[in-house]
Parts: sequence; structure tokens; C-alpha cells
Amino acid sequence: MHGGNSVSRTASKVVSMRNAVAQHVRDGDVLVIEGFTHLICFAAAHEIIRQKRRNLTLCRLTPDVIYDQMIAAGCATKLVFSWAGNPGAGSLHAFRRAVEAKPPTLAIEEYSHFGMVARFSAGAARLPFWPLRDYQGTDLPVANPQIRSITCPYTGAAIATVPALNPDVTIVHAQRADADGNTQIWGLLGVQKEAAFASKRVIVVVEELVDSSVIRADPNRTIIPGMIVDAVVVEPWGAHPSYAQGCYDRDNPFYTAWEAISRDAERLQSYLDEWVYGVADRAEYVRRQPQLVERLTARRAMSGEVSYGY
Amino acid sequence: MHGGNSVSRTASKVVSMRNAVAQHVRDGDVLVIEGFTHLICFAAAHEIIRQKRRNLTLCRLTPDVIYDQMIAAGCATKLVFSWAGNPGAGSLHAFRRAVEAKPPTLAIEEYSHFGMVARFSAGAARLPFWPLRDYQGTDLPVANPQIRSITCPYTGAAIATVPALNPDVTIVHAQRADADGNTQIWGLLGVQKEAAFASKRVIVVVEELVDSSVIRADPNRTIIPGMIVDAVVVEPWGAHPSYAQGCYDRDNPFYTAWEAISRDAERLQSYLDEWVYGVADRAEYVRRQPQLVERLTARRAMSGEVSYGY
Amino acid sequence: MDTREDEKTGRREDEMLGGREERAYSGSELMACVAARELRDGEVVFVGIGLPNLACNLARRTHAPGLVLIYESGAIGAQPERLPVSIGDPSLVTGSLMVCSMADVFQCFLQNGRIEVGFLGGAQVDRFGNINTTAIGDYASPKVRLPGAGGATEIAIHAKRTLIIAKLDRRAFREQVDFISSPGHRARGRSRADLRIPGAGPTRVITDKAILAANAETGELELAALYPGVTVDEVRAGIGWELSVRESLEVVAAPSAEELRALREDVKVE
Amino acid sequence: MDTREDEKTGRREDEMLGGREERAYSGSELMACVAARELRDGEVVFVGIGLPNLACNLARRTHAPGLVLIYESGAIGAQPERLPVSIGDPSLVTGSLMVCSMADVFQCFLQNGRIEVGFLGGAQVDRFGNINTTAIGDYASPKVRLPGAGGATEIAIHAKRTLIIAKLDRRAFREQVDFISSPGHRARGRSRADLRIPGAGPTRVITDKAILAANAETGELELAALYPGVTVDEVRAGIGWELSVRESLEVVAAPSAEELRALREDVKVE
Repeated sequence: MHGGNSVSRTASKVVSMRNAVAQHVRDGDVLVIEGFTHLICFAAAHEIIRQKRRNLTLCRLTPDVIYDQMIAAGCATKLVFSWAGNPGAGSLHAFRRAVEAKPPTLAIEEYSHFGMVARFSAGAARLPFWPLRDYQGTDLPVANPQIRSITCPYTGAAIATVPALNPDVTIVHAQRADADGNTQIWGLLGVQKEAAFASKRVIVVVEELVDSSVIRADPNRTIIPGMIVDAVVVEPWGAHPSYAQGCYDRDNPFYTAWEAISRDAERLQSYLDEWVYGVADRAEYVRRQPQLVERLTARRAMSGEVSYGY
Repeated sequence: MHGGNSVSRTASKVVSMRNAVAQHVRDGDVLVIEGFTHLICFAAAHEIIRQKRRNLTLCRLTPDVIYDQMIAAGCATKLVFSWAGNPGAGSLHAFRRAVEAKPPTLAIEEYSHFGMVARFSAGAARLPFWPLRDYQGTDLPVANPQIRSITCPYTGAAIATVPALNPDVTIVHAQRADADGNTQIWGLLGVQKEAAFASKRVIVVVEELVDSSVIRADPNRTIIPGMIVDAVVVEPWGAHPSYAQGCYDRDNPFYTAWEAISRDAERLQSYLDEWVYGVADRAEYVRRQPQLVERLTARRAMSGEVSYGY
Repeated sequence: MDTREDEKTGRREDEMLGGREERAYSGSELMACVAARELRDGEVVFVGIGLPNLACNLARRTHAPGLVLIYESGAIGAQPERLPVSIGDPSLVTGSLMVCSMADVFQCFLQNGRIEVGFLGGAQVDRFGNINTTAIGDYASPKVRLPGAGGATEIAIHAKRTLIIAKLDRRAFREQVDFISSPGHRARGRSRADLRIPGAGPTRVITDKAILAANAETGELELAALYPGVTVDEVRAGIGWELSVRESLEVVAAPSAEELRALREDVKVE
Repeated sequence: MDTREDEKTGRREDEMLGGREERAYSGSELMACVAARELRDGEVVFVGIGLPNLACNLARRTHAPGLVLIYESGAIGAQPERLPVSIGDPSLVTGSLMVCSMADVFQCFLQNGRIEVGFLGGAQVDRFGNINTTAIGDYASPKVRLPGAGGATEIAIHAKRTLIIAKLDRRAFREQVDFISSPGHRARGRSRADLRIPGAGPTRVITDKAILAANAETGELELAALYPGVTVDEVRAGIGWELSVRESLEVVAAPSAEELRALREDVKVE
């Protein structure tokens, strides 16, 4: 009963980053570009900055350098998050300037990591809330009245709740997908599956477009099914300066350098002028830094194979 | 910083099925042997029958032939389940005799599949309940008062709940594990991860014991970490007549034959006498049916490899 | 979804129907064709074993090559090379697009609203499409203990629409079912909207003689279409309530040569 | 866990301490040794970057080879071949025993009670071990906006015990924190038992001069042990409340030759 990729409804999901952003990311959207340290799609953020999207509500556990750039570029009016630092390097200064301004120029809605994960889990399951045993003794429920509680119908215990997060659009970077958007990720998985299932629209950005037969050879690696994907963008090195396991390493020197760049608002704008506005797309970004490929390309560390036969 | 399997706390987790059952399965336990069609550990059930465990509360989504045998053998006083048929073949007649008896000789607690999955999810997360949008308009909450509801603190909507299920012991069959119990499964995953994390004690039964380096080469395939595993049993063909993807096929003729065997209480006891009480262990069970290996050994269908390098 | 319908419909010999020898077909073949015609290309279908499996694979081979088959066992985009005996058959995994945990199946696919069509069957179906797969007689002391709800409760609630497959029989099609395992259009007097059930419910009941469909206002199942050569009285004989008959009664086409070829050669129905 | 402590402790030059030349050690090296000694073989540790990472890998190389390192990013049983810069470093994945989703990390490992030790740090620590990693000044209009809670809230609640790592400083060790991101032994007047918090809380606060520990009855942090050559007054100078001093004050041993060798050669601290 076999017979090719009969699941594809259409071949037209594969589009350029420019078209994917133009079509699916709109002013005022609740936007998620997820990936916990791993697979953070800077290529999508830069295209959103170039297309001058405005009034976005940006959601991520760790806003990271990617949202610091988008905040500096004026894309965001609100940030929903749980940890806003530059891992291993210092602060996100565009974020800090916006929040420390009198009055603040960026609204925030703040959880812990578990709270954010729970919000995406609820969104993915289309439940209005998610229960978690958390937040006792902290000031977070005071700072954020969306953190509430519920009484367990079995034990009578109070259990914290967070509301579902259902973004307008979620962008996920991955190692590979087929043309229909059946997407495989290995290494750190973060909350990408939950964010994608929670979202109204999903853009998948991949290092490599593969034939469906590659996906079908190892179906347990598929994290996001094509049926929930609206666009597939093929963008090698699209996660730099973050990393893609098996493809390229994290650019730690860049993260360290961001501390000084972002501390100075003018220098940050110069960075955006040169590396975001100043390039047409990710291909040009990579072409203009030939040393990246040499410096960061991953060595191989193979997984071994298993058999799916019967 | 590498250096061998420094995570093993002890090498003594690897034991025989006889010892694993003797040590970890006790009269009166709430016992789970999970696996949805795939990887159902009949070898463990047969050893439990041989060791004459009594007053067990057996929990599974699909009691299947495995629990029909345990009910017939007198191990169970209660069954917690969601679908008690013989897939593709008919009824579970030992179960039916017990429940249709006047009065019934087996207590039942009944959910839908989603409800059972949710109970294991709550147990794994150590939440006292799990919310789900389910059961409206059905008689299940009347039949089972453990199905309750809660009011969403955001929308005011009524949401159904089921209570956590935290078994005393869970037995999971898998394709492979290392000596510390780091366990990899591919193909259908069922609720094994959730059941194992929900359980006080965990026995893993594997087709193959592998070196930790095999596990560490593909860490995304690990479903159950060794740190929650109490015993590792190496038992090839331990899931027959169910199957192990990549190892052997489902024995559909056996499932079909069970309809006639189980319909006749005496014939069922004869089956137990010959194939459970009449063999010392799974190795003898397999040795006495040499055609199994020839008839059911899986052809190969390889997954391909990925790289975990950086 | 599971083998309930199989137990009820697939285990006795079919008599051969149809006019000319080369177009002779069995009752099960006709039911599979009728069910397949209800599926649209590109839809996401929660598949059961037995007739639903035949119908889905027939649709893939004829008018709906882009049908996405999802099994509650966790196989997504399955392309089974043999007819699976159970919904957890290994052939559903090999070559599928994705395998996920059952928690994901029920939360991220079904409760999320991603399933467009679900198949249901059962020992008893009432005039509003409520289904009993749990017990005949009193629940606590049943005359016949049936397998139970399985995933059918949540399929009935969350699939955007469901198709019920059942052979006509007065013991099966009853004024009221003994136990509601899966809700239809009105359960214990309350509508789906009133019960906040998201899916549209059983839009069609596909029997061995006719198609029943729900009245848009009352939710009551009515006779909507007859199979070739079947009379209204023959249908009424298999239904335990006063069946309403639609004014413009459709007549179902017999299986086409292409449908029969696909069913027998590609889907490999025995 | 994340780089909060790194930002606070690891980014300035350490002065060299210790008596004889060949046993000279930095303040960070001593803190790493002190933290490592708190870990027992076979324990499951939620690891952060910076000093906690050094301490865990040192313990694995000395007395606790069976330590299980878990990172909130989802790497379980990691064996990093290099010192990870972030808790999501690719070196934590390659050769680990398991990689799981963050939902599993927080639900199945942390909330499940499987984590025995967690590390915490922060800009402000109060006399009951409450930690502020959120904001200095008013939350709505902060003087300094800190990164936020990250996973520290749930680590503080669910780890069976936690270790706080922080350098002594009156601006850091305060009578009250501006914002409680992670609860200590008493938060806003309520005990952990009263708040139904399962973990034991911060059993030790490891500073650059001394170890503080909680009073078993009041939950207040007291001076429990001094580092070599440090006086009680030096400790008091770095603490913004009237510090209680235990009667039998331990003296912390300087790093052993083996600890320093392991730290410098195996763990590769620069």
C-alpha cells in the first residue's frame, strides 16, 4: 500500500524567508521564536526587523540576544518571558533600557521557566490553563496576576495555574524537514513542539530540506507534523549565533561581544545597520563572514541506526 | 572530561525475571505492565503468575490478553482500564466471566483512553489531578465518581479531571537499555514514559542489554532514565505474543486463537498449565516453540543516522 | 477507535450483492465504498481497524490521495503495507511520518482540534447518535460486558465530525442506549452546544442498507439515503424507533469498477 | 539555574590565596571545592553554569563519580568534554544519557521530586535565604532590572535541598530582598511547611569567606564555618543583618592538592 509522499497537500509550502515573513507575520501579532539556547532562528528575526513589523508581543522563555535585537529595532511593544539575560556573558541591554526607562517603553509579563513551559503546554493541548506546583512564597503572583490557583478536587490542595499561551505565529528552527513541513529535531528540544501546536500559524526554518523518505525512515524523530505547518523555509546557518546540533557550534564569542554592543545604543544600531538592514538575506549574512563556516562547522558524532522492521 | 559510565550507581540492577518479580512485585500492589499493542511484557506477567501474586490492582489502558491471563490465574482483585477487548479477535473472556458474574468477582474502575493517559501524566508530574476536556454527555462520570470537574480560573468553564495514578510498580518492555536502566524505545511509545515516572518502583525488561556508549550515542531515543529504574531484566522475546519493533512481529494468530482458548475456562487453565506453570522461564517458553523465531523475526528497515557533533 | 465495529460487522460471511457478475460486491465492500466517499482529499482522519481502515485506504487510492491517517496508538501519516489487524500494528509505524506518545495524540492532535473525521461503532446506537460500547444491561451487574469506551469518548467529542459504522439491527439501533459511552447530538436531553462539545458529532451513520443523517434542528437520526435495491421498510425493520424519512431520499451508487478494483487489489481486502 | 551567579561571582580576577606557593589557590577555586564537598556520590544534581558547573565536575572527578548531572535545558547524565558557557551548550548533549523536552524536565524530574540538589544564586539574599533575581527597587519601575527567575523558582521549591552560591557583600546579603524570586526558609513570615513547599530549602550558603547554614528552628541563616584565615568580623562586614554565629564554628579545609589538580587538569578551569 506504499506510494510516495501522498500526504503532501501542496508543494507550495516551501518559500523564501522574505515571503514567509511577509505572508505570516503581521503587525500586532503575538509572536514566538522558540529554541532554548539551541536552534534560535536569528534569520527569521532579522527578516522581521527588515520588514519593519511593529507592535509585536514577543514571547520566549529566554529573550536572548534575538529579542534584544528586535526590541532595539522597535518591533516589540510587549515581552512575555522568564529569564532575560545573555547566557554566560551579561545583560540584554536594549531590554534593560526599555524596562528601566521612566516610564518603561516595553510592557512585560513575567513567569518562571516552568510557568512558560506550562503556558505552551496548555496552548498545545487547547486547555485554558495548566496546573503546576509552583510559586508558593514568591512575589511572582503579585507581579503577574495571571498566575492564579485552583483547588484540587481530590486533595483540596491549592495548585498554581498559568493561562494558555496561543501565539498568532510560531517560528521553529530545525535540522531538517520535508516539503510538507514534517520536521525532525535532535539535541535540545526546548518547548518547540508545544509552541508549534499552540500556535495559529507555524513557520519551520530548516538547515536542510530532505525527501519524505528520510523522515519516514525514522518517524520517532519527527517533532512537528506537516499538517500544522504553514511554511517551510530552507535557511542554512539560520540559527547563528546560536547553534544547530550536528551542523554548527554556538558562536560564544559573538554572545560575549553582544555585551559591549548592546550596552551602547548607538553601537547596537550600527550593528543592525551592518548585519541586518545591510544584508539582503541570511545567505548574504553568511557570505560576508566566511570564517563562520570554518570556525563553527560541527565535527561528526554519529547516532548509530535502529531498525523499524517487523 | 569524558570517562566511562560514571553515572551507574551500581551494577547490580541487572537481575533475572524471577528475582525482579520476587523483589519488586508484592501481594496487594497496584501494578502496571504498560505498552499499547507494542512491547507488552508477557514474560513478566507469566513470572508473576508463577510466583502466585495475589490481590493485585492491575492497571492498563487495554487489559489485553496479558491481564486476561492474570485474571484467570487469580492474581487480580481489581482492574483499572479503558478498553478491555482482544484487538481484532474478540473478547477477553476471563475478564468478562469475572465482571458478568453475580456478584462480580473483579472490581473495576473505568476511564476512556484519554482519561487513563491523563492519570499517568498526573502521576508522572506528581500533580494530584490532570485536566481534560472530555466526558460531557457521557455516563462515565456516573459510573466512576473519580471523574470530576474543576472551574477554569481564567474562563470560568468546567473542565473534567481525573486523579493521578501512582502505581507501586511499573514494568516496561523495551528494545534496549544499559546496565543502569537507561532505556531506549522506538516505534509506538504508548504511555510507558508517564507510567514509569509515576511509579514507586520500575522494572525494565529488554530485548538487548547494551553498553552505555550505545545509549549515549543517541540520547534523544532514551525514554526512561536509569535513575528511576530499580531492576533491569534481559529477556529476548519477552513481549511475545505482542511485538517489538525492529525485533519481531505481532503474533496475530495467537491473539485470534485466544478467543477460543479464553472462552472456555478449562481450556484457559490448560493453556496456563502448559505455557506458564509448565515452563521455568521465558527462555524455555521460546525454546519450546522454535517456529516463533522463524515465523516472526523482523526484517530490517533501517532508520539512518544523524550527527550529534558540535 | 478499535475493533468494536469489526466485532460487530466483519466476522460473518457477506452475501454477494449487485446485478451483473463482474460487478458483484459484498455488503462490506459497499459499506467501505460509502464510507470512503465521505472523506475529502487532505483531511486528517482518526482511523480504526476493520471497515474504517478499508474505507480510509480506499479513499487514499481513489479520490483522496492526500488523506492523513492518524491512529490513536501514535502513528501519524501511516502508510501500512499490509492490512493492520490492530490499531497498534507494527506496519503502521514503519514508513509513517511521525510517531508520538499517546499523551500527544490525545492532547496535541485530538483535544487540539486537529482531527477532521473520526470513525465510531458500537453495540448500541440511539436515535440521537449516542453510542454504547460499555455494557448491556445494568452497569454494575451487566448482562453483557462490552470492551468499554477506549478512545471513542474523546473522538466523539473532539473530532470535527464523526461517521458511525454499524449494521442495522433492532437490538443495536434503539430508542435509548443502556449506557452513553460516546455522546451523539443530544445526550440525556442536552444538546452538544449546551454540553460545550466542540465537534459536530455523527454527521452520517453508515449501515449495511442505508445512510442515516442527523436532522439539523433536532439532532435526530433520519433516513437520508438508500442502498441499491433496498426499501424503506427493510431499513425500518432494523431500527428500534419510529424512523423519519427525508423527503428527497438519495440513492447510493453501487461500487464502481474502479472502487472495487482499488479495494480488492490495492487495499487487498480479502 | 543559569548564569546569574556567573555574572555575580566569576567575572573579576581572583586574588591568589593560600600559604605556600605550590598550594596557592584562588577564591573561586576554594568556593568550587567547598561546593563540591557538599555533593554526595550518586546524587542527582540540577547544574548551573559557572561555579556550580565547576563544583559538580570536580565532585565527579574526586569523591562522587556517580553524580548525575541534569541541566534544565533537558540534558540528563551529561558528560561535557568542555566547560559549557551556557546551560544549553551542545557539549551537554553529545554523549549524554538522555535528552528530553523542558516540559519533562520540570514535570517528570523536578516537580516529581527526583532532583536531590539544586544550585541557586542571586543579586540579593535575605536572612531566611529568600533570593531576588528579578529587580532592584520597585518591580514596576526598577532601578536595575535583573534577568528574572528562570528556573530558580521551581528549583528552590522542588529540589530536596539547595545550595546558594554568592560572594559576601552588604548590598547582596540584606535584611529583606526587594522581590522574592525563589523562596528560602521563611517567606513574608510563612514557613516552608506552612506554604506546602516540598524541598528542604537552602541548607548551605557558600560564600567567598564562609559557609552560612539555616537554624533548624527559625530558618535564619547563621555563620556555620569559616574559610582558612577569615575572621568573624570579616564575614559580618559583608552581611546586612545581625549575623548569628554558631557556638561550634567549623573551619573549612583549604583545597587539597588532589582537588586543585582535578580542578585545573580534569575540569580545566582556566
